[in-house]
Amino acid sequence: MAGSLKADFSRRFPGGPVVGAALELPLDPPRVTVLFGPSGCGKTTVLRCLAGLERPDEGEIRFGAQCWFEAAAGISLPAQRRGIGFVFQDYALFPHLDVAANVGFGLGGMPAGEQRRRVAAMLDRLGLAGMAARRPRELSGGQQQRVALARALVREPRLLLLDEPLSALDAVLRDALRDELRGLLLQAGIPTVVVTHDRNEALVLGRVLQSGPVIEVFNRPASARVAGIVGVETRQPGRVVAIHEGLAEVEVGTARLHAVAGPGIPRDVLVCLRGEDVILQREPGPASSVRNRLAARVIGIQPAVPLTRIELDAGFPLFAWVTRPACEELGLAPGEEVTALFKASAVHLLPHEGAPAASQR
Amino acid sequence: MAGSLKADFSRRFPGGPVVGAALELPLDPPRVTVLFGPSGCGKTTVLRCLAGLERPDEGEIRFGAQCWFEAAAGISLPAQRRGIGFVFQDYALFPHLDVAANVGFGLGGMPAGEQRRRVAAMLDRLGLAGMAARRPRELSGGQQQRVALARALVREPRLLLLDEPLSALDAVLRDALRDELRGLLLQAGIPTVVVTHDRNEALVLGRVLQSGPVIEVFNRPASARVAGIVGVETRQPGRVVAIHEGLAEVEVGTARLHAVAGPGIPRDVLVCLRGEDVILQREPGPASSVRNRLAARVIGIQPAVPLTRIELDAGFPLFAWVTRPACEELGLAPGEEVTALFKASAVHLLPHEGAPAASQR
Amino acid sequence: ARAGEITVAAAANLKYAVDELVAAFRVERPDVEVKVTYGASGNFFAQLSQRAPFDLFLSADAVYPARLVEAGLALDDAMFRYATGRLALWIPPGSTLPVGSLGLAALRDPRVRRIAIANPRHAPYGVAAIEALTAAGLREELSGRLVLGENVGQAAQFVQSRAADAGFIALSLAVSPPLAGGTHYVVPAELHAPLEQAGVIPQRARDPAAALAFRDFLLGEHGRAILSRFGYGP
Amino acid sequence: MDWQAIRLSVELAAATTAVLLALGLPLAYWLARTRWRGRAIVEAIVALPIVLPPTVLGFYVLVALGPASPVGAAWERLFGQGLVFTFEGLLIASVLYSLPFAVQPFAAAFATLDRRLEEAAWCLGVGRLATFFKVCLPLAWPGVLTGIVLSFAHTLGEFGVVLMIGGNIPGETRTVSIAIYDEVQALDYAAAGRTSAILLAFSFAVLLATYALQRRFVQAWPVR
Amino acid sequence: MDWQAIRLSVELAAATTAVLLALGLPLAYWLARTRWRGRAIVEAIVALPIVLPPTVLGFYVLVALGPASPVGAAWERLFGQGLVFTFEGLLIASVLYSLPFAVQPFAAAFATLDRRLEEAAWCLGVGRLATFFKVCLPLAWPGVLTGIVLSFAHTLGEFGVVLMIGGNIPGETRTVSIAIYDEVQALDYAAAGRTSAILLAFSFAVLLATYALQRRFVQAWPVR
Ligand SMILES: Nc1ncnc2c1ncn2[C@@H]1O[C@H](COP(=O)(O)OP(=O)(O)OP(=O)(O)O)[C@@H](O)[C@H]1O
Ligand SMILES: Nc1ncnc2c1ncn2[C@@H]1O[C@H](COP(=O)(O)OP(=O)(O)OP(=O)(O)O)[C@@H](O)[C@H]1O
Ligand SMILES: [Mg+2]
Ligand SMILES: [Mg+2]
Repeated sequence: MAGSLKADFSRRFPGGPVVGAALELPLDPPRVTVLFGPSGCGKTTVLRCLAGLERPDEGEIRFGAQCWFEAAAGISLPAQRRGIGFVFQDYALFPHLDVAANVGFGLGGMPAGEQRRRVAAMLDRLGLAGMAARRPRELSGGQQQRVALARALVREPRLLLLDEPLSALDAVLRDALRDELRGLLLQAGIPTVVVTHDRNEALVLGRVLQSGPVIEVFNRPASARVAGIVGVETRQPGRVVAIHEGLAEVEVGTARLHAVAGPGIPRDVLVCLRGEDVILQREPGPASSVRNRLAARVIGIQPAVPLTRIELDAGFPLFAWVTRPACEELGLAPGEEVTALFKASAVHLLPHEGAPAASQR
Repeated sequence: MAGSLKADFSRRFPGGPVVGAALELPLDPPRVTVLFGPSGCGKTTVLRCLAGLERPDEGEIRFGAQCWFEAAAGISLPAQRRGIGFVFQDYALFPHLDVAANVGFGLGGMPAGEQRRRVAAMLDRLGLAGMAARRPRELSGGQQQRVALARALVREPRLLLLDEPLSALDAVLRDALRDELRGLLLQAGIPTVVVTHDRNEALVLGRVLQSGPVIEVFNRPASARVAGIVGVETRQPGRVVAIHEGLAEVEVGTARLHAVAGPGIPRDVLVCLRGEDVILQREPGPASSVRNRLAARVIGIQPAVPLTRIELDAGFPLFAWVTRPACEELGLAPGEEVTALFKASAVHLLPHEGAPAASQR
Repeated sequence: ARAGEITVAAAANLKYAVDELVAAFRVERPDVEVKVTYGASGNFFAQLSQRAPFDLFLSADAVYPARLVEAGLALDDAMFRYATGRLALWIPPGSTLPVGSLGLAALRDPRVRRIAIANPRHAPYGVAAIEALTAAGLREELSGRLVLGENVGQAAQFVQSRAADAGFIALSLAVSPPLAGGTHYVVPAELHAPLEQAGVIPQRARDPAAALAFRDFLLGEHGRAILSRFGYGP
Repeated sequence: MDWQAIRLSVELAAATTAVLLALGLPLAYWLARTRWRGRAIVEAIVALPIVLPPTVLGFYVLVALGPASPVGAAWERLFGQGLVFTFEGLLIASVLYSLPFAVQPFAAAFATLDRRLEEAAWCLGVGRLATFFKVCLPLAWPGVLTGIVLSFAHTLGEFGVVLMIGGNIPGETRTVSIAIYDEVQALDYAAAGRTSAILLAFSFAVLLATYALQRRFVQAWPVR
Repeated sequence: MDWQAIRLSVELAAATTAVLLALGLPLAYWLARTRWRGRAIVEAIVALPIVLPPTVLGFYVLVALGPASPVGAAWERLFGQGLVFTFEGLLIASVLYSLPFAVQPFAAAFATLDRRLEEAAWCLGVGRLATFFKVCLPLAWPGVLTGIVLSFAHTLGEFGVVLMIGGNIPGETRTVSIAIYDEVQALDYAAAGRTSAILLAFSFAVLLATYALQRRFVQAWPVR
């Protein structure tokens, strides 16, 4: 399949927000694209518009050479003919059909034997063997979610839309299914758009919308908003005081940082830094390739899995993630003095538009 | 409130599994208890039995001095009179009522003004201000989940049952709400049982069922099953070859490990080790307090957030989580030789009952 | 094979008389099959106006047939009188109302709380009942006790079920087997206008010859004898 | 124009509908929720009254409620007045005859309710009765409205049972449907047409208002 | 015993129900789904037939379908036979009169369906018609069954309209309800009782079987 899925549309809810989307996803090779965004920002709405369940007020959607939607021309291909698979946020299983019939629902044209074979294989694959004869209401939440997934996958659609496909699953099963899902998608060669809140899911499954490969987005969020969403803990307004040789010197609170500066950096910036890029030491230690080396005081310690979150005062609020053994070895405790190290390349500068970034949500 | 919530019951589904529970939660001081378990193991069923929505076939439930359920005596206090708050896995909002009416639904006996004030305060607290007049179908999945939470919290119940209360929320909001929720629960002094798949949620919110404080469970899972659930990456069968001075020597694959040994350790054990307790170095380095020091070869590298997962061959499959900068500094790549360090106290030994632990789910 | 088959639309009060007429006719003309439909004359009129497939219409009065003739829906533009009905006051078995001795005046008895009549708005026997009560000087006094049936049959049912204590019905009904157990008083003919019953052969009759044959049998000696046995006057 | 008859009909229809709501809603809710195996028998019995022609049903009811019957006799002892040929008698007969038109749609609506919404209400400390009124009834509204409309409209038009039990007494038991019937029988088509037109116009106005207003409710339904 | 009449009634009830399903399901689905503001008008009109007394409605239908009417005349030209006083005429009148008993419960059932289940079917490539039959109809089943039962039972018992349009011609248009009516009118209560008992027993058996079988379906409902 050549070409790309191009969508550029907006949907107004009377008395509600306007949801807009502009995206272009190459179909060849098929990729998994991740839609990331805070609760209520319109992710489900975008999927529904792509599926043909919701009609945008403006814009167009094309899938390769085929026009799926064009507001100006009044074109809208019905959902049935878009050849998609959709996993709904709350599953939408058919309550009157058993699991096998739910999964086989979209295989109408196929010989019965082939149908049965495929359904059984898919149930097996998703750990649902033995539940073929149950009704949805006799399944747990996670089992229901897997049935919904099976129902969409078994048809081998030409575009897969997944709204939080793994949210109801426990960690182990989610890890297993995430890999399974990636395998299935790669194998079947199905371009996919996934809505997820789980950063690991986003990373394993595909690239984040509108911003290139996943790692890129996490490191270099395009806006303060995205920075917040992908979980960049430290977001502080700063002022660029000098730039030379591609390195900016930035004043943040009472501290000075070095950061790799892209072209056209304004004076007022938002300094973004991920907690796991910060290394803590007891002593300042010898000089090295690490550019930023700040004296800091431990303010708070919050144990979490797999890392402990350390809140620091380094002239500005700074967060670091450290492993538990490191935390113990360093004897970290509130009030202790440490040195925080991080590379200039780990600091990401965003234009700052006045509003404090922390309240951007 | 004195006493404890004591429950010991089982529920048989005709044609389905038997769900059993035996738990005792102290009510004073109020605690948050986390129910952890793989999809379909019966977490929702346990909550429903506690709520009085499902009738166990056997056993009893007592809340302090009050008997909620006793199979033998045919006693079952109706849900209305248990004074609980329940957040359903799929919200169960009233579709015909707006958000304010949904949240105020349980405040019947209260003067209208007081009711309004409480609802408004709760909506504000959960980031739902301005949506009071919307109907549930005009909300996103995450917004719906928060309304369900508000509806249960606003009544200040004497026991709160939460079925995956934050699963539909994005990372930032989840972090914020998790803290908010903990604050609310501590402040209101409401004993709570939470079902969650999110390990961080479990850690922040409370202690894991039946096993003492949270950290304890994560470090020292009581069974191979729990180990799998809480995400102990390395689980390998081993054989204890020697024990002295509380330290066991264990043969795993072709390697030998040291582990802190509790009393009554059998010969055949399951060796459990968390990835973030493993430190990687290029050179063996000087001797230190670290007991285990194994030569290993990098097999695979999977970037994730906030850590990168390293798969190693150390004579047995071993997993480690390292920060991205460390990964870069060490120049880790498949085939590279490294040294893996971990303390004897980080290795957890479980009795091994024959079946390979990895397939225990 | 039968020479003919006719469907007769007959007023409900004729039920027992016509059943016997048909049986007698069959002996005389075994080649003609006669089916009878009983019902409200008003309904038959409406249906005949829409060319219902009836071959003979025996109305409970003379008005409906006249209207059909007027509308040009009757064969030969002719209607025929076949009987004169008699009004009877009927009380159920076990009732001790002295209708035999007091006649209509027995209705003054306070035990008579409900008197059933056919609806005078459209049923000829209802009109006659009102006329009789008026003539007897009882109308003012008794009008509050009247209940109206759709026809005399329903008036009889009211009494039979004891919901009403007495009822004005057709004499033909009062002497019919189901009601024979009760007591009846034949209202003197002078107290009401004659209850002329007439019929027509609809213009669209499918078998006018057979219909004419049945009409002639009805109007003939044998027919009149049967009718008079069921309480119809000439 | 027989305004009395029209008023009586509307009163009878309203009273019948009210009684059917009071009796039918609990019965329907029970039918929809019970797991008792004999449920189908009750459901079948509820539907039976409409299988008989109304006049015939009316006749049997007449016999059953008449002064000779135990019920009628007891009533007369209690209230000093018979049951038949009174408004109360009409009401009983109408309720009996319209029962299926109310109970069946009610029960169908309750059967498709999402039980978890009820459970959610219980967990909020709201009693079963209050839950019924605040959750079940609004959610089953389209079906409940159907039952109300069918009962009300059908009672307006009902004629056979009402004639039999009521005795067509002007101002007491002559409903508008009997009045129209009488006019048609008397070949007074003009009067019948006028009365019918008024009845139809009135009914249309009531129905239209009902359906237009219920749109507000209905919008709540399709749980997105 | 008038077996002919019983057979005719069952045939008429079955045919009426079939026609009402064919007409009523699409109409009801449209009513439940449309956002057109005039919808309430259509809903009100659908309910109107039952407001009139059956005999009177029958009278108007008789005039409307009679040989003098355009419909009746056209039918006669086409089929060489009038419409009134035939089975076809009866069927048309029955359908008209029972329309609300079918359409209203159908529409109420469709109105409470979760639209997202339909959407899920569409996304699986299943066309609108197939989705209707495989998703909407089974999920709306309690309401649809209510409509079927009410139409069927009501047509069995219907009497006024059928009498007027059919003319009570033995073997052709005399239904069992008219037969019972005639027997009662003839004060032949024994015969009326026998025929009623048979009609009731038959109906009860059919209804019981229907409700007992539908339990299987109903179990699918309450979406846990
Ligand atoms: N029918 C509607 N009327 C008005 N507003 C609506 C309607 N449907 C959705 N919205 C609003 O549109 C926004 C986008 O909703 P959407 O369901 O697409 O969010 P989402 O990104 O999927 O959120 P979540 O992660 O919480 O599921 C939300 O703020 C929601 O409140
Ligand atoms: N009505 C029922 N009939 C038969 N089996 C049932 C029924 N309800 C639940 N089950 C089964 O009981 C088990 C426990 O279900 P439950 O919903 O309690 O799981 P859970 O722990 O909440 O899972 P999840 O995390 O996926 O929501 C599941 O395997 C489910 O399939
Ligand atoms: Mg969403
Ligand atoms: Mg669950």
